[in-house]
Amino acid sequence: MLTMALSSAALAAMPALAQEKIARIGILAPISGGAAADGQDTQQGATLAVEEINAAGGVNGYKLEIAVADTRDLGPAAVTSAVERLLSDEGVNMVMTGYASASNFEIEAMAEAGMPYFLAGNSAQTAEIVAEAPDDFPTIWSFAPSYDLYETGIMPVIERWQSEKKLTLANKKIAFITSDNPYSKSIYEGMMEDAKARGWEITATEVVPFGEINDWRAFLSKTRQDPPAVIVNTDYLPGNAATFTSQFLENPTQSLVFIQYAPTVPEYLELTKEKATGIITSTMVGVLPNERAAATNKAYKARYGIDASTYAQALYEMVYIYRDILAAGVDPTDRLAVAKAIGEVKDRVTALGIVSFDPKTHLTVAGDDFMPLQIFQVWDGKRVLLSPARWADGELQTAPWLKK
Amino acid sequence: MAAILLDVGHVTKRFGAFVAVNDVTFDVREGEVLGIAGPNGSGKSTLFNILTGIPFGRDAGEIHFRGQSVGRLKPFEIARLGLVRTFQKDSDFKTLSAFENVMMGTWCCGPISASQKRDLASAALDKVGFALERIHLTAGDLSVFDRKRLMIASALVSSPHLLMLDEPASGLTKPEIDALRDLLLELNASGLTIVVIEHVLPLLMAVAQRLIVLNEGRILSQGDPQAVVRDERVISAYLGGQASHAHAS
Amino acid sequence: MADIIVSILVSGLVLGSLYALMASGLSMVWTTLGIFNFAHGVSMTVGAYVAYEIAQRLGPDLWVGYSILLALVVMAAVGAAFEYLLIRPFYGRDDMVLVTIMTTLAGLTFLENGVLTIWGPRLKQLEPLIPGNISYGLVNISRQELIIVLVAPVILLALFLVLNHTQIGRAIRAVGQNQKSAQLIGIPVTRMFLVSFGLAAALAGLAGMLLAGVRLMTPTMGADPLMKALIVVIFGGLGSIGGSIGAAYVIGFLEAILIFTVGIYWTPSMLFLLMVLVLLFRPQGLFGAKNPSSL
Amino acid sequence: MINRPLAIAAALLLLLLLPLVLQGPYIRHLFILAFLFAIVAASWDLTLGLTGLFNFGHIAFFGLGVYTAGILTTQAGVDPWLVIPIAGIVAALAAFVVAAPTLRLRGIYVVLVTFAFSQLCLQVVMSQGDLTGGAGGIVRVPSLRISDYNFARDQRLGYYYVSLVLSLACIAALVAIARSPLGKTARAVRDNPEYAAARGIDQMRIRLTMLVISAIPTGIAGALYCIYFRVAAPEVFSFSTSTLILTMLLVGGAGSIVGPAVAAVGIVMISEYLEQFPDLKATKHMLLAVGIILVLRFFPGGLAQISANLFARSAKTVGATPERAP
Repeated sequence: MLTMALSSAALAAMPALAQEKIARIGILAPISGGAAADGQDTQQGATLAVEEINAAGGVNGYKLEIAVADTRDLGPAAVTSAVERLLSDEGVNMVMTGYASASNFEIEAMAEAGMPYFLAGNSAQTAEIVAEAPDDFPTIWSFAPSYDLYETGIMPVIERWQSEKKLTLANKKIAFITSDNPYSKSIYEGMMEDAKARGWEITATEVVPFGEINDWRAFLSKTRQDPPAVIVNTDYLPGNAATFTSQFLENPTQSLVFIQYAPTVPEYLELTKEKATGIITSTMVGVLPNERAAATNKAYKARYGIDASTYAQALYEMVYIYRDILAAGVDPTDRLAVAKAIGEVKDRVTALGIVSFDPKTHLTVAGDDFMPLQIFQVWDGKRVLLSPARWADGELQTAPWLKK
Repeated sequence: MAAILLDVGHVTKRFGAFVAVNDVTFDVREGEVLGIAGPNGSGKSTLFNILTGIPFGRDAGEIHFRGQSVGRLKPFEIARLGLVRTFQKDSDFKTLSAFENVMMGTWCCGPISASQKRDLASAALDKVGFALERIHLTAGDLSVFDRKRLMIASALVSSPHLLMLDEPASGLTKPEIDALRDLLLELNASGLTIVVIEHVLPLLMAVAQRLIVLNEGRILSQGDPQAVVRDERVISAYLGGQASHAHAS
Repeated sequence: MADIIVSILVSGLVLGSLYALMASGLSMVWTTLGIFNFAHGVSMTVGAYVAYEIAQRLGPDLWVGYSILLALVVMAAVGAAFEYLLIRPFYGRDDMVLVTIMTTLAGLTFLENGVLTIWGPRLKQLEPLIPGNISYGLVNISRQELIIVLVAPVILLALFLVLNHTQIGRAIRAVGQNQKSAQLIGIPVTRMFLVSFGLAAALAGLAGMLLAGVRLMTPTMGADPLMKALIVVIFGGLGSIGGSIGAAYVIGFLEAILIFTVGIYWTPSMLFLLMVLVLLFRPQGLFGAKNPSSL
Repeated sequence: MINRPLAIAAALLLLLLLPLVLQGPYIRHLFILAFLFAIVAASWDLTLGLTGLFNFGHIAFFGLGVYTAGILTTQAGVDPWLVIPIAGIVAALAAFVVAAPTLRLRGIYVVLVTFAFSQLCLQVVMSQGDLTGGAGGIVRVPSLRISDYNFARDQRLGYYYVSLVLSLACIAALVAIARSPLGKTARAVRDNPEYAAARGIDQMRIRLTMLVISAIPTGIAGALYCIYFRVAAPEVFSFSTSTLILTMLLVGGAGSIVGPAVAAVGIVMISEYLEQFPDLKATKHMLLAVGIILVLRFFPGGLAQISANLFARSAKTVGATPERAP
């Protein structure tokens, strides 16, 4: 058995056929296990880009190739094994992922191996590892921007709608619920802080465990005791968001409903159909309604039969960034040069925003002219971008359950 | 008359509505061999079980061993007092070697050294006539008789005050039963008090000085073995029931 | 306040009905075979996906009619095959309890990944049998959930009648009480194992189909209900099907009450803690007869 | 005929030289993982296989070791070398606590209580986010160092030897315990609990002792796991981790201690081998499940039985056939 594993590892590491130069991209993704849907998007997004690039004749004499490593349940053993597998593959000189683990702990192994690592996972976790000594992590770059804007960017927009008379709120009360994971919880805490500072009264708060939640009714009943003008749910799982939506609609209060991130996922729209009309959501790693995103989505849908999710679009963009680096003449085996070139990407328009990197944190820069905080409203099974104005493709409308 | 070793007073055991042992009173005197007979389901094994607490205790009644009440003790504590029993079935630790099986008896010996334990085990194996060349074989691979001898040997290791044997002859051949009889007589002659439950009446008649016959959970008759077997009630209970099966193997 | 009490009652009833469907099968397998089936939760998953597949092929309109029956038949076959392949070869072995824990775990892995392979990782949903909500006074409930609340007792009553008043039901119970005697009086014991596994899988499958109309389907959707069924079966007493059904409703209401009082966050911990306490002080369960350590 | 001590010596020598022959961190990493799981599987076997205690919460001791190491090194600045033994002690204490309610129960009830205990540990870890990092876990756990030598930067050579030595030591200790009078008594309790009680054996005490002993190496393995991966993540408590280790245990042969340890190496390698075929996706887990069932079906005693047959074939043929009663 051992010899089998060894020999096939050796096979995988064998240099590609001589007549054609290959630049292999390692993809970390949960192909099996509970997060397999994201893993599928990650893999397919990258595959689509690679196929397109190769069909166009490759780049600078190289054909691109993908080596996928399954991070399974996202546990340390599975992730590290997947990382080591890619690192042991001599043809792989670039690794990309949507996310490979809940904590992004694999960044350290990548940095130690000097492997260019391009990830779109939770940027707060990435910053926690990288920001203290960014020079120790020259090869690590995050496609996701800092999430700080989530905490301070949403309440002002709601207040602006109110002052612009696009929205009438019965009171200045707000209720918050989150699930217990670092991403959701920091948004929950930050937004709550911001709301308090702006003079909002918080009527109900709850933290639910991270994972599948089938019953939101307890929290919803609590909100009904003193109906707030805004209900915020920062849990990000699409399935939970769909349940939340339908249970809210069983007996809706006169409240604007905000659900973090999940409604931007195509599946949410598919599952809730017209039911979700009126729901507000936000993301900073989301697909903009720009031409680039539309073109990618069209190609993706033709290839895979489903809409391209954020991770699919993100990986597609990452591969194209890599292509352009090789096109500029950088040797793919010169890992430091490749990594340096990623960090030097500036004002690049992508489906998710305009990409430039912050050398202090190795995250993409956040802001209306960079990676924007996108605020959407769901309408008739589609997302309508309301903010930032630069990209907006619609106006806020009054949700069906709200009295005009 | 010899001192009373085990004093059993009015013990009762119920399983739901069924009374397995019903108000049984008897005693065991130092140095004797007491036989307990009775048809299947008469409560013999249940009586053993409640005396030793394995796997369950009595519902009512008093049990005193060497003057001490054992009713509240745990099974292993009763064993450590010197009231040691064997079982009719499952008579081995099947993955341990023969020698290791016997070594398990040393838990009743109190704090003694490992070498003393091994000496006691060897002596016990010798006493029951277990062939030396087989002591490293796994118990599960041994013959029925060998396993029975191991169980007796493991009981003898700690020099118990009372040895209670639950149908030691079941599953044995005629010559093996004879060997068993000789062993029991020998043990008794060296001063060991024995209570033996048995179907095989000839064996009981050969070794027991007193006999108790149980039927439907009650003592039907007790006393001198010859007198007991001539008791009308015993004959009808046995002949009506199991006499023909008395020699099962 | 009144609306909260009504909400608790409604959610307790819905949860209790689902748990009862799950736990009765788990308990029946435990009673007849003496094994704990860790793959019981995944039967629910498979049931939901099989129904989904049938609805996809035959169209959702047929769904109410024979599609459910067809899915139930498929599930019964899956359950029987499971018993035949993963349990039967190990019957009578000394370490059977241990080995069947492993084989049912392996079965769980196999089926869960099978579902993932066949139907993919994406969330899915069955069309509800009847869409929409019902509001009556303070009661707000989706029609699908109302169906669950109404159907579960009917199914469980049918199970009760089958177990008590049909020959095959009596045979199953006889096997559960005493295998040797059952064998002696001519009951085909191994066939009863097959039947009881098939029946249990069909019950779990039904729970899955009903649930998939209100919640979303994922290949791991059975994991949480398995845990709940485990708690229920312990509360009710292993080996008591009636006890399990009673306990299912008790746990359903308890969970609903806990969610409203201590919150969702601590509810699972409290339920597990409660389970440990029940095991300590009443290992035979709340409704079970006093017969612990049957192993 | 194969000479057993010679075979063991050869295997050990091979393990010592292996990382020098096979360069690169990948294969070393696989062995490190295998060694760590070998400790957990072998020590779990001490209770589940050898003592017959249906302990299904063993993974909790492992997880506690992981989190003890994660919390102490990152929040209290304890040296990573030091947390390895501390984690063993913490796990042993946890075993003592869980034993109290467990040992009065039998059979499937023990399964349920111990399983509930491991679920409870997971809930606690998830809910105490300030201490444990909740769902995200604890990152930036410091790696082992000897003065200036950093184990994180040596292509995993140092960790290979640390985990090899630790696992050999733990397994040797476990084997010694299994062969000691205590281990034999534990087997006696498993084989025939009523008979054991009738010979004055206090089963509760034996089971308690074995449970506590088995937790120590498990906690140690957990700590090293955390320090090696430099993360404490809640997945260690998961059902799939339990299933994986249980597979090693049963495929290796319950009660044989060494069998599960060897199976750990084999299963890590097989499942990694299947990763070479990315197109298998989830079906690789299905293949493994089928493999497990086939092993259980046709080799009830697992690897230990196969190897026993191999080593003992000559001895058996000599004629040690036991006498049977006529």
